[in-house]
Amino acid sequence: MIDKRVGSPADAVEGIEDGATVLVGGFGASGVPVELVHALLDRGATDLTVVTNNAGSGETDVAALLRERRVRKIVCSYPRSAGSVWFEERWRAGEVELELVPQGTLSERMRAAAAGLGGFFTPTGADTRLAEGKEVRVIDGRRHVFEEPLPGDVALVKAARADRWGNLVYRTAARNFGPTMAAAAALTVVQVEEFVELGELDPEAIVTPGIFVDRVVRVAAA
Amino acid sequence: MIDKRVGSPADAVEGIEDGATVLVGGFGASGVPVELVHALLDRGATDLTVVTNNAGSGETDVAALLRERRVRKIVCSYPRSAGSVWFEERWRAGEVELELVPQGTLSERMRAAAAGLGGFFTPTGADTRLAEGKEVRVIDGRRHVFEEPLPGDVALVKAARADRWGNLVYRTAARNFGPTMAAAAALTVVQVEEFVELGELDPEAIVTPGIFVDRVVRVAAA
Amino acid sequence: MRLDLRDVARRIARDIPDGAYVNLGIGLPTLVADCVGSDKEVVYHSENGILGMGPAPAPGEEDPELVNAGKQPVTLLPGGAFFHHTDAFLMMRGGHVDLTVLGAFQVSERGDLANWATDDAAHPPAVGGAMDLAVGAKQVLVMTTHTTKAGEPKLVPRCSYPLTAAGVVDRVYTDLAVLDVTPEGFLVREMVAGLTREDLQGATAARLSFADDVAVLGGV
Amino acid sequence: MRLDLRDVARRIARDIPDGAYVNLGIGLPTLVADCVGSDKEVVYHSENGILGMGPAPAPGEEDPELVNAGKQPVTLLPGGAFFHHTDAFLMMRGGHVDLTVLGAFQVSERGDLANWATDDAAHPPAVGGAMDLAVGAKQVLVMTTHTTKAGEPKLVPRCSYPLTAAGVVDRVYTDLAVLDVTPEGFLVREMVAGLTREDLQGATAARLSFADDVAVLGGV
Repeated sequence: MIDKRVGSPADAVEGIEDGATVLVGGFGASGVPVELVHALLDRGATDLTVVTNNAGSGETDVAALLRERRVRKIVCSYPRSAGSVWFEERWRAGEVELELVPQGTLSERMRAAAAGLGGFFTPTGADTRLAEGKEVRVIDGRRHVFEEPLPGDVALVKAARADRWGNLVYRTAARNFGPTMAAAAALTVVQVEEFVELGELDPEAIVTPGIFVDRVVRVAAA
Repeated sequence: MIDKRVGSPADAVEGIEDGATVLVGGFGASGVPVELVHALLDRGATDLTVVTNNAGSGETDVAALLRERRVRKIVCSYPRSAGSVWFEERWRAGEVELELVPQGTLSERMRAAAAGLGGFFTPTGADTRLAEGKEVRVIDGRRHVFEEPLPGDVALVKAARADRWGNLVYRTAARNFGPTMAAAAALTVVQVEEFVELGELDPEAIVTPGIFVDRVVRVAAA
Repeated sequence: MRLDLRDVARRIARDIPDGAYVNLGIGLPTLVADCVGSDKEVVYHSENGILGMGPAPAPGEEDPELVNAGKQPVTLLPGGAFFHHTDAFLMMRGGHVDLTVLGAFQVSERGDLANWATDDAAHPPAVGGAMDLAVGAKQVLVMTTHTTKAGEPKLVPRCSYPLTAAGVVDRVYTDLAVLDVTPEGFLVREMVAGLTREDLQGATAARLSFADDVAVLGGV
Repeated sequence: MRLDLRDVARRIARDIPDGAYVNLGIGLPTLVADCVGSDKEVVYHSENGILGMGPAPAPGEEDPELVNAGKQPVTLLPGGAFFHHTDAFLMMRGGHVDLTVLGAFQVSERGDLANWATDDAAHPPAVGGAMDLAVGAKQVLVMTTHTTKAGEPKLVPRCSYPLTAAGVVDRVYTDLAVLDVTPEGFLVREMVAGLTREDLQGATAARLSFADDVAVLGGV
């Protein structure tokens, strides 16, 4: 019998090792798996590579990981925001490495990993400094940059509802990176607001099928 | 005001020219836009390149296009089935060119076109005759084949319901190639069983957003 | 003499066709949405997975998850849809968004756009979806002041700031003029009343050409 | 002495773990689903966009759109989901499907699989999803008769038929034996009672090794 539900965020992040590459969902404050990131913090995992669109804000989630010096490297598109104090502090001190990736390329690279591709050519970034050192190929008269897949050891994702197979639906724009990250990691851990019975989710409307999900944990909505 | 609804299959295929590359949805008999293909046949368009998973069966849809000698080339993964009589006849006579593509590569190539990519590397097909003449690159110790995007001039798709913006939902496994083809063509034409009012489709459950759709026509369910 | 930026937004709104799928960049360009007349049905796209984005919600009605690219609360119109980030960017990168309006630090006469980095070493670089949009949208419109606050021209022969994308800008709307990017460089289509061609050229580092029928760019 | 193919299916079913995501190839392999015990919850995947595929519907209950890869009517179990073709193949190609069972014309001692083309010039070639599955599934199991109807060995040093994929097969289940593909070639794990090692080698073109504890492969 399949039952991917676990009892607590601590159980959900069990086994995540130092040095892991962790995909963290969210766009600004929308769709961030805050409780899972805090469980990872409590677990003590360090030397992490964190792939996430922003770099945290204030004192919570990714910002807390940075504050506590758990992050070796951040791969993201937009680390600078109101409140990205801890990222800026660690970055200025040279304590965290930054790989800046155009947002669509970031998402597409994770999808390439999910899809088993060896990489792709995209015109995004061509002739810019973000393509420095990358292979360039002219395709149909347009300059393209070669981009590599970006897999995670772990994905931390926030969804709205899950069943015991790990099927997921999301809520409004909190969906953002969730479905792609869930598919791109070896271990996918999801926090949801509600568990539902198997068969309750409309099979036409399941956004992330359970095949991509390893553990789900319920966290009361804020 | 946006209203993508048209009155008849003939109106829906208006403007499709000889020589067009036409993506035709469906997997076996599931999800085939039969009435749109027949409208294309009635329109008289010829010298077509047809991209579709199978190559028609019996006397309807793609088989009818083949019978009437409207197809110059078929790009597909599985042209041989019970009833693929017209394809086999035209193929044996050398009257239709066949580009055989692994099914996942077929779908991924259309998605690459939809996503504006210049191509991708995949291990599927490496060391097989379907990779003959293609660029091979060893990535992470594994041989990969370079595959090009596969865009359509037109996509013919079958869905279940649409609103006037062209938002679509599908029915069970009839979804198959529809969402990818809808996104991969310059002109996307969809037949549905039912029109609904704007706002009636659940925004969390829309499968193909209207941005990918140009025309929708209602065809009574068989 | 210079237009108010809201007037620039109004001018841009006039060029947005009924039925267009539009992505407005963060900052200034978001002013455009308020200026599109109710006679047009325009579908707004947001990079975080929204089509059919509506205006800001009434106070107290905000959904903290339902935000736009600038992380401001928004709403969803009937007909709108949610989808995941990779699909949102497929729309942007694959030529499905008809039109984008972006801010700029500099635009070159070849249509190069610089709008993401100024090499301010005190702050980390951040690019977001700027490169994806600039490369992928069918039409790239730029909304900007004609010069910087310090009076430096923003329309230049060649960008000195890091590029967002090369050769992508179709049209520039400033507080002084509307200019098309053509194979021969900037072509002035409209300019504000009371400004001479020499004045405009004086505020522009790139060489300007002028259409035969330069129109008056005015507040609306 | 040779096992019935249904017994081969039963033997394969024993190796499918509870909770596995499984794609069964067209033809013979579909027999396996009927043999998986109700003590296990196995999620079946179909290339046309189904997870949680259930058995054939009762007569008269067929939905012509709801078919499996072989185009036979199927059902959906509670917990099942529909998705589009590209996502279905992302699952297959991206290593998300735990296990596939495929038929074969030939398997080589290096794990090469030939199961899509026999160079029969009278019929057009057809590949379907065979290459995607063979390359992408985490575990590739082959279900086949040990020899062709004409008695020709199907386990060979090197495939003479066109390859589906190179070096992908993990284990082969035939009506005579269960063999692992190892860096040293085929290693016999189980064989039917009443067959000598020499008999089995005689029916096999590739050189066989034998495990220390070769078990009896029997009807279940």
